[in-house]
Amino acid sequence: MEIDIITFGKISEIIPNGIMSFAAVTDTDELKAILEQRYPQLAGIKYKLALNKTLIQENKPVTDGVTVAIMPPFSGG
Amino acid sequence: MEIDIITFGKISEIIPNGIMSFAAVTDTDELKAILEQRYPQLAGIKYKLALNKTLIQENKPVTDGVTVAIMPPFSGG
Amino acid sequence: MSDKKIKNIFIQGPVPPSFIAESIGKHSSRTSIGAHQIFLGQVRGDEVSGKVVTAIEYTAFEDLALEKMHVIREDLFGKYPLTCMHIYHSLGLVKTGELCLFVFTSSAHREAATQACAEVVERIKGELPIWGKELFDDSTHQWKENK
Amino acid sequence: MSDKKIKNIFIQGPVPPSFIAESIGKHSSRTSIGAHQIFLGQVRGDEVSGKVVTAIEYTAFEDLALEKMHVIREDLFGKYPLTCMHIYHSLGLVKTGELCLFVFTSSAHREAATQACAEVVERIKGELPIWGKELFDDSTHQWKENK
Repeated sequence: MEIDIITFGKISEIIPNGIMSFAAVTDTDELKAILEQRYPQLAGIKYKLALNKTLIQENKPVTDGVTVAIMPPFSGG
Repeated sequence: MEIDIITFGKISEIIPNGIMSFAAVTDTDELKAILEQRYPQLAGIKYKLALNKTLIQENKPVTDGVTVAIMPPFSGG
Repeated sequence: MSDKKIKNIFIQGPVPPSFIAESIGKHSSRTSIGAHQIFLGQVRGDEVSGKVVTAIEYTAFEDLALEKMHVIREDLFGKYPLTCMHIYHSLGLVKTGELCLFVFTSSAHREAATQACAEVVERIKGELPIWGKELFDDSTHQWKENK
Repeated sequence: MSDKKIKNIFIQGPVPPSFIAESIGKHSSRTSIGAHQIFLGQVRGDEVSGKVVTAIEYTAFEDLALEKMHVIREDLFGKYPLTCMHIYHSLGLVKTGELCLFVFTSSAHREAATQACAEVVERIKGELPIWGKELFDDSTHQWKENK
């Protein structure tokens, strides 16, 4: 399956933006585990996910073609 | 004795600015009583006095030639 | 005693928005500042028993007000880590919709500027010998009272 | 649903002081306003282990930020009797000493504008997906972190 990954802040220096292929991912917890394996630096960073522009606070199902934003702590203002 | 009276706000519409003559005034409590007799409307207004540009919170001696400011509640800002 | 320079705060007529912009712009060279807090008082067109306020005419016991403002300024610089504090209050006529008070505090982090700004506005309204005469559209007036 | 008009808050580069003056001036026709509260964020020239911040480069997840800002705006209009609220945040490069955030709240009496302004600044910093990259004078950088 394919997931459109968009990254921000310091995570954009670790994981590039773009379509990424996965064998099979059922939910965001699984996606996070796979990403942290592929990009070990991610494991050391606090981050939040948004699915199709909706910020998620807990584990959610992931479907083919979804857009996932990976966001480190905000620092606007 | 003579006292230089300066008035502000709505009190300026009751008591004119200028040198005012008094028989003998020893302190500000006495001055207030005389003024409220001369200008009965003053008795109905909350006001503060300043002696020679110093705001006073309690009874103070009054000397010849002093400047007394009579000030209704502030309404700046 | 050391810093006994009394600054003027009074300006004749309303505070122009362009004056506020200039005042803000002057702070770009102070690179330790991270936060500015600004309070502006604007004359309201209040309706009082069918009459509408068209302007407020401000008078002050200027010498006493400036001395008191100096004390307030010193108090607040002692209490908060401020970089700057600028205060301007109108005298004379300020029409409805125009600005009569401009309070401007700056600090490295926002808490100091924010708290000092609110506190100085409160003290200006409560402690400075300034009076506002509300002028109505029928040429009558009433003296403003701060709540 | 009723009022689902998402306003843009982002401007490219710094907030010019003249823009602030224009924004203030536009409120002179709103004669129910008695108080304006303005918060400005300015980029500090912080020193970090011998290097000095010369600019911050801001990026945002814009769609999400604007939706979140809409929610914050609705929350605050529901909580305080505000007349207006205007928010502007920079994207791209903002040099040290320049302004990156402009928050502007207005109300009849000062309490609402003052409290809403402080609350919206807090929520902007905590809830909007915006990131600041601090650029140093030796061409290195670090990602800003809000405390």
